[in-house]
Amino acid sequence: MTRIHDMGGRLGEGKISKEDENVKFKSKWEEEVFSLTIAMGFSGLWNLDASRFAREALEPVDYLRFSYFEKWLAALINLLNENEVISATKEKNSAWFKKFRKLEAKNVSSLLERGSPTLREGIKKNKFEIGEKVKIKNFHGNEKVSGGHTRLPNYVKGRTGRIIYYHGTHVFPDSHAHFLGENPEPLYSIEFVNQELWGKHYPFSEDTVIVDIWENYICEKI
Amino acid sequence: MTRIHDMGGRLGEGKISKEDENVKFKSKWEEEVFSLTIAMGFSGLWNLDASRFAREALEPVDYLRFSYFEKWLAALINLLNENEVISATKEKNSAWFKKFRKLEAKNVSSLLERGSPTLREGIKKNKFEIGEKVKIKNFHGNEKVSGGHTRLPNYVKGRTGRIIYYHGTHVFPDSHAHFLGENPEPLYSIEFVNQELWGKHYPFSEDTVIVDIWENYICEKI
Amino acid sequence: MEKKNNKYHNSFPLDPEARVKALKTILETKGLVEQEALDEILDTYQNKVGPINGAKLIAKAWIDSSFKNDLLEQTEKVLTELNLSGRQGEHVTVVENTSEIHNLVVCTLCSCYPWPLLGLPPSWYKSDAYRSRAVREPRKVLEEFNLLIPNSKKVRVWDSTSEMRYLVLPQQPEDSIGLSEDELVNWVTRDCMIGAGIPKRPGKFND
Amino acid sequence: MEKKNNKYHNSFPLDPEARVKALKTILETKGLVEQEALDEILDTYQNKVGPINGAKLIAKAWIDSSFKNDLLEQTEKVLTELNLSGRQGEHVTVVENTSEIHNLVVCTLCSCYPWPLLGLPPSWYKSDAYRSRAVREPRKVLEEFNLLIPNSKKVRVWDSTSEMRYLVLPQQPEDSIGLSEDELVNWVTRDCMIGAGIPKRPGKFND
Repeated sequence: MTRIHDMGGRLGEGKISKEDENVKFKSKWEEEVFSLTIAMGFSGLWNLDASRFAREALEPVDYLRFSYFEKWLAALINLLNENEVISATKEKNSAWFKKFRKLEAKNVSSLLERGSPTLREGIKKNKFEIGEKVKIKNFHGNEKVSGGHTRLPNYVKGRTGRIIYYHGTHVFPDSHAHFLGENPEPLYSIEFVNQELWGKHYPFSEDTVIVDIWENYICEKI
Repeated sequence: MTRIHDMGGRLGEGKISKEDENVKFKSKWEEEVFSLTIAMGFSGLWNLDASRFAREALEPVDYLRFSYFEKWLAALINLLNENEVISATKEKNSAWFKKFRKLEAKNVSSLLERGSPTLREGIKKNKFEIGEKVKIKNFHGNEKVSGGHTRLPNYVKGRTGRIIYYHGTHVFPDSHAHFLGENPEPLYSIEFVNQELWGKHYPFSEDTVIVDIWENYICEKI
Repeated sequence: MEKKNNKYHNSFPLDPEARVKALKTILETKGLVEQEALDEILDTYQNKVGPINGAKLIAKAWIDSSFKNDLLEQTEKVLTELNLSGRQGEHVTVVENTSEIHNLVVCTLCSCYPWPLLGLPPSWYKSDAYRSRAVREPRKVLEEFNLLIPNSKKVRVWDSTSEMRYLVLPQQPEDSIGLSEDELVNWVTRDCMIGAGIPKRPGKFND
Repeated sequence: MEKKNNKYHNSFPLDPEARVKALKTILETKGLVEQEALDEILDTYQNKVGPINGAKLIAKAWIDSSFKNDLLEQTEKVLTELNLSGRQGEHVTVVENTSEIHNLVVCTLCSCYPWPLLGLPPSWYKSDAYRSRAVREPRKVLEEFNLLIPNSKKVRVWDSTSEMRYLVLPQQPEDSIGLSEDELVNWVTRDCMIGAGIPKRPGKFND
């Protein structure tokens, strides 16, 4: 079960086209979508994983034909609707307004500099060690929420790779995106030989792809 | 490695919309795309598997936004270009014109009634028997042609199912689509329990999906 | 053997009408297609071939158990004899709905469909929504066709990945028992032979 | 826990300009956003944060092997000290290009990118073509950036699926050896810190 955003390795795309890369925003509305999305991201109504999910849950045809900031806009509208922000009034929703954290200009730089680190030290002992070969689950998708957010790309499912980094325990997106808690999981960088991923057609036996993988996406030691 | 057409189980689609289903073609150009495609299909320049491949090889965004007959049109143009039909002239390409089989009106009904059966009796002994459980390859895609046509849906890769029919040896699309011969392979109908395909979220333990699978898409007996 | 990334030009049929017209003119000028053949093809799928072909089979199977048995066990022999074989129906398997099993047919990879028995597929059968959802959540899809499958029934979805085509043999409705074959034909809708419907008393609009 | 199929309305931003304007008006009227904060956000990513941040790190690493060692081994400590941490760069791993290995960074699932070090990603980094092809045929992709990787070199593609961000430490070009840190900064292009380029003598247009 995948969604349209999970496109690593998908066939059929053409050449990479490079526009004028010094233009950061093509129009004023793109600037506004960007800054509104970042500002509302600090409101406490949702988190980064939830907003990623809102983007990838767009209908496939929309996901492919929308421009980057059109996707952001569609996702922002969906998040606002889902949280009933548009329809809320101070009179009817005083509790709601109390918990809302409005981003003030004076806090912008410190909040952006702090960001949202996802490392949670020492929450869980890692089962696997650097250097070990592990097999990735032929994953059915988010195990708690049917059709939910997940960060395991389709192209490594059922494949075997070697652990090259252990990053400590990190917030688990499959849980966090749906407000079911951070449930931190050991996070590894796992290196896959390209011929394991794409088959014997891949002409360079040394080339690899490295993917960051949370421990419960891993099936077993090989 | 999949293409955009391989969408079984993909999340994110909305409700099924039913248009006026008594309208077979919405416009004259749809009628023309349909009849031209069928007519050219008898020309001998390509086969059904090749024309399926021409449709699925469209760029993903086009595949999703084109209407059904727009996809047929784009594929027909690509097939004609690939075979240099548009640029051919009787003077320069007399050999080409000799091998071209023009569909004549008087042959239409008999050709449509005959169709293109794909059963090739007794070419190869089947390795597996009805009732046996088999595991499907976690397939990298067409094994002869990198990025080529294949008819194994992504959602059964690496899954285990039970053989319920054996259909005899049939033309193998992965080979035929690329004019590498018919190479017939034993063809089975394999039944997969939905919880094996979609995980424990699927609420009905008896429900199944049956997929037609050629023998060399199968990994092993379980 | 390595395929070029850009073997196919990806063309947008911005104005499909004009494009088809130009294409047809070129092919006609070169003498590669003839209008009469095109007309004959269209006439076949617009007027000659349609769900009535399948409906007649189903009605006969309901009243003639020996025919039903042949239809299920020797499908291709029966269809050839009745002149119901042909393009996109060269190989056919008939799957029977029972009180324990409901069958539904889809083609997730394109839109394979038994043309000689049902004509050309309806638009919903070709839609991305049907192709992606029918295998993953068939009961929700069937609900959208106003078909509630009891929890006790097993749902079997047939994904037509090969040249084998599937035709659903629906259960005969209780209140149609005793009717003649000709009357029964009108109960058999196209959708019920795909598994996306059940036979309905004529007059009840279904498709 | 079952998610509704249609939790999200799928809206087409037919006129994104008008939609954003309406949305912003609503949020402002309700007192949920303030213009000054929006301006400050834009100012940050338009004027304050950009590839120059990363370039300075690379130039310093080239001339100071102890700094290079720290940058590779204690990346987050170095970045925090230099005030180069922050949103979309909370966790960073620096990967070094050598004569044996070429590194390339992608995010196949969205467009994760080390904002505090490189600013916002270029459009090609966010494109479906780059996201789908970089992991499957990195050498062909690099060719489109005029980068021919010798067969003897290993290509390693980093798919940023977690909150870990990746910065490529390119090899210092032979003909830049001996230059000052300030001069070297101009050799380091944005693309070469993604792995889609190599450092270039200033004046050679790259990005």
